[in-house]
Amino acid sequence: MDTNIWRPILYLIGFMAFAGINAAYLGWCERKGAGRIQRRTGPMEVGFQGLLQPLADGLKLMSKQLLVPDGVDSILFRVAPILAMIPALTSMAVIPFAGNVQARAVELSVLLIFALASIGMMAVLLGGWASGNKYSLISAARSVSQNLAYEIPMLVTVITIVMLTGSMNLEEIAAAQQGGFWNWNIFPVASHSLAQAIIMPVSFIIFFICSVAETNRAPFDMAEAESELIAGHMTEYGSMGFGLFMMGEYLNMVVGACLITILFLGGWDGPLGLSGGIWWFLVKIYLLLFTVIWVRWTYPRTQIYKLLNLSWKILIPFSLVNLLLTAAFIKVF
Amino acid sequence: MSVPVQCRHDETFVLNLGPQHPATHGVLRVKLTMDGEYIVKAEPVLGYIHRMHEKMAEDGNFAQFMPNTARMDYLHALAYNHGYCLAVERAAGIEVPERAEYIRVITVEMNRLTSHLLWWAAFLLDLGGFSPLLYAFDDREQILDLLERITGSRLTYCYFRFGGVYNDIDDEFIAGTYAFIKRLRSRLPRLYHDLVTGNIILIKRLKGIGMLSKEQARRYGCTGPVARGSGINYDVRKNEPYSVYPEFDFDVPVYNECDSMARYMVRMDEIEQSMRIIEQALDKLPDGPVRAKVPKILKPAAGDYWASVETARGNLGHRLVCDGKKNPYKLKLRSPTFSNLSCFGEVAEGMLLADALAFMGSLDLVIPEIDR
Amino acid sequence: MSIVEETRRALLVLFPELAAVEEEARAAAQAEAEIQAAEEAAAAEKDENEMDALLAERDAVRLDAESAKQSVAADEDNLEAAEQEDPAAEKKEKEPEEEGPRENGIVLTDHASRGTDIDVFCDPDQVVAAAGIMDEAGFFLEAITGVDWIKEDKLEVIYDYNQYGQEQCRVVVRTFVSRTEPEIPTIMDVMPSADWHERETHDFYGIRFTGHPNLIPILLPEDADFHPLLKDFTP
Amino acid sequence: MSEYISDVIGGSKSLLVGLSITAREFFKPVVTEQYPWVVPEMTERFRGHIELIRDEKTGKPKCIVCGMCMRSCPSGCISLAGKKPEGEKKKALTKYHLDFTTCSLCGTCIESCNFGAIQFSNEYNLASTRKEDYIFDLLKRLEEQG
Repeated sequence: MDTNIWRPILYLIGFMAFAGINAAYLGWCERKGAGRIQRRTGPMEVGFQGLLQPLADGLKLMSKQLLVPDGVDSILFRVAPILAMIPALTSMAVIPFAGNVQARAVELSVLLIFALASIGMMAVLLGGWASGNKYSLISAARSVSQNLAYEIPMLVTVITIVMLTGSMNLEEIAAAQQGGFWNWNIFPVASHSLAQAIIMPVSFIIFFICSVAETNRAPFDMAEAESELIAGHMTEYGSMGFGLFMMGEYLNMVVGACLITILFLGGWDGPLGLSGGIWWFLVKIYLLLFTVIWVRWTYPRTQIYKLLNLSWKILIPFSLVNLLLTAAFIKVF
Repeated sequence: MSVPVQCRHDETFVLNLGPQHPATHGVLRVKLTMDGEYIVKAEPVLGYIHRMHEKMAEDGNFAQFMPNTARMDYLHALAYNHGYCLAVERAAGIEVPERAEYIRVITVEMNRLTSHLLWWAAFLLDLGGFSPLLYAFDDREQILDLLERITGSRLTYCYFRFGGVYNDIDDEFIAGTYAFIKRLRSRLPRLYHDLVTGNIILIKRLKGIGMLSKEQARRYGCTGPVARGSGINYDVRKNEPYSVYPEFDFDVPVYNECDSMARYMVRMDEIEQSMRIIEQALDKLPDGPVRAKVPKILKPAAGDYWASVETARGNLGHRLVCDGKKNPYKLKLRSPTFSNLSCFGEVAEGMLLADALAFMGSLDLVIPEIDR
Repeated sequence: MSIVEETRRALLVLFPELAAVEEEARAAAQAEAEIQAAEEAAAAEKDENEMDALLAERDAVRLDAESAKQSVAADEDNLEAAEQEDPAAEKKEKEPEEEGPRENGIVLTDHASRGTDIDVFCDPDQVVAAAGIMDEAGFFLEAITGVDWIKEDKLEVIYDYNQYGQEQCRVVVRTFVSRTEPEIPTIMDVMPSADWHERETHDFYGIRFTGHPNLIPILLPEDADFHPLLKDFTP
Repeated sequence: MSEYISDVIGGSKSLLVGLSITAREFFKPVVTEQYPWVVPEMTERFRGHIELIRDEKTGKPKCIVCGMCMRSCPSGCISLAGKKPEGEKKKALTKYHLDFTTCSLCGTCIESCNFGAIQFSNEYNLASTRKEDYIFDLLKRLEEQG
């Protein structure tokens, strides 16, 4: 791996472009998908099937005045939306999209992503606190307790993966899963044992739920909760402040999906032993994203204490049991 | 979940929920004193769309108040039509032809269906579920199309007249109604019960939340599904039969759990009972005139009269005081949600904000009806 | 005993004179019934001597009944009140009289034509006691409202009670307060639901419910100092 | 403990059932109409604003300017005037204005008319940002339809 400085910078520019387009068209997909689930058409007027709608929305957001209301902490208020974007964008840098397609190879990339994800939570906290709005304040408090509760099962699950592959490097984790879905960590019947293959789907589900909760998506969108807290931490934001929060949210979703793909779904590996490549990676992450959207438009929202109960009473015990069993299986087989 | 509220007075803050808030379905404001996310004190503030309908009633003659009735509870407008007609008919001693009574029952029950469907949709929206809204609206739209066919309007009906209804129903309406009931029956188990009622998230959010005991319900004068969810078997259609309701075989769903889930289940069961009533009424529909001969200007004898009907939200009473002139001397509207909401302050104390909003949704508030 | 009758009996506590009259009337009726029984017993007995004795006894009982009746008649006020009650009820059923000042009392009304079953008219300071009786009997408060009788220069306050039982019984408690100084005690301590209803009535008619802790406008704007349902209100 | 396990298993099942239902709905055809492109047809009894009816024989409005509709209207939104032309017995309508901003479409005016001179129109496509646009000159409307 060369240490050329230009490589990460060019990648970063690519990620930024990707972030904008991704947020715009994932938003479009979400609206269309929600429309189809609800037996309506979704956006139709701007362009064919409303394809230009995201562009129109983006232009609208950019052309609006950046309003900083009276009584807000003006520095933190401006910092928060940026803070929502930066960690997500930075974590993209260590994600291996394919064999050698990675901005910067980092040995402890799994740890780095989790560290950055915790900063992402600060955006909601600061945005909520700085807004000086009581709903935003409640939202900030909620998001902290939620993130705290869900990082534990997530990390415990990651430890099982690390135990299986013996590495904290995302590229190595993905590389260890090459050669058909029977090698993937979600169902590692070939690379590990059948016993392991039975408990890993549970780990996958736990990790999936946690990543939905970490990215503040319905049914765990406690911080946003528009029917209770109006829009939570985003209540006072308009124009690109709101736009950055939204882009950050979608980018966080993408990072979450990338992580799941690498940790559980074999990264860029083709299923059934087909030759791998970046396209498989993209197919996998977008399938995961569609699932997240599908989940959002199916369930009602949970309630903050039920959400914490789910984490502390169900996800953490299950993930701990998984961890112990994995350790035992590694020792035995 | 009940966590005892213990806080210092200076640690609470006041949160104004509304008048513009997505969960208050209109312009209700609730002044909440909060300790973190727990509610220490809740105080509904009403009157943001108060229109003084009672004064308007005194101004015009009896018939001229008719369009106003539909504009209070816009979700169950025909029941308000019906209640006012009953009060005036009782005062003036007007007999209503049987066919008209049947048509009234059919349309009122269809309107009740729309009201419950919309409540269901909006309630799920309060809880953050979006898709059910559109499914319920799909069904509701079918009823509105049918009602538009005979009444000419879709929301604020002015269809009933003293001594009958504005015009007769036709065969296409009858066939359409049968078809609609068949359709709703086939959709209810899947799209309503499997998707929502059985959902673990919904159950966890509603079970044991918003406990309104039987005694509390009585002391606050709750009626309708709110009372029936607290184990009170009270339905004006059964307890104080009016129109041709005694001729139909239907049950009054009563749940004893006293929580939001019970109120939810009462309304879901009522949808089925309303469909039963409509079917029976269509089967038995007699021939004959739909309107009695009534003088254009009514002058009921002096005295005061009360008439109650069961709307989708409970017991709606009209107290009509006449002095022998052509306009009501006084018309008191007893709106069910006004009483139902009055328990909110007591019940919401110590609740979480999100639970309080779920409880508020389960009360099925229609603000114009509260404010009148 | 039907619920209407039960409630009527319970409400009689409000009107001790009426209750006394009724009690005595009932005693008289009972005495009459005793005579009847005695007569029948006499008819059964064929023995003449016994018959004579019985006749004497019957006379004695009759005398007793007579004296009971006389005691009723002696209480002039009571008698008047008793007479007032019955004709009022009849009048009410046949042709609704012009609403106006009425005597305190309880009237049974026809549900089919009126929508109510029991009509109670009492003094303003009795409404709390009435509410207590209704609360004990398991009634709930349907509404509180006023009527402005501007010609009589009076405000009527109407309390509607209803209950959840299968048998219908709607009770109206009404009273008059003066138009210039409208004051009436609150029934909020007995019926918490009265809170909002009383505030609403205060909004519309300006009736002050003394003892109400929070008598601020509920439907009208916070700073409203007018009472729109008064007949002489002009916006 | 058994409750805990049944919660986890039953709960997961209910969530899967929910997903399967929305997935099935996803592939069903849409039920909405694209409004301005697909125009709904109003039913016969649809209550649009009122309109005057032409007398087929004379070609003039049936209205005889009795003013019953004006008096019966709860919100006083009808104003009309008429005068007797030279050499005719009946009054002729010269002005018939409907203030649609206050009209509640109750139908009282139509019922009060003893001559069947007004009816509900099928007009539903009414949108404007100006109040004056809702004061309809029904007489002019009748002539334009002519």
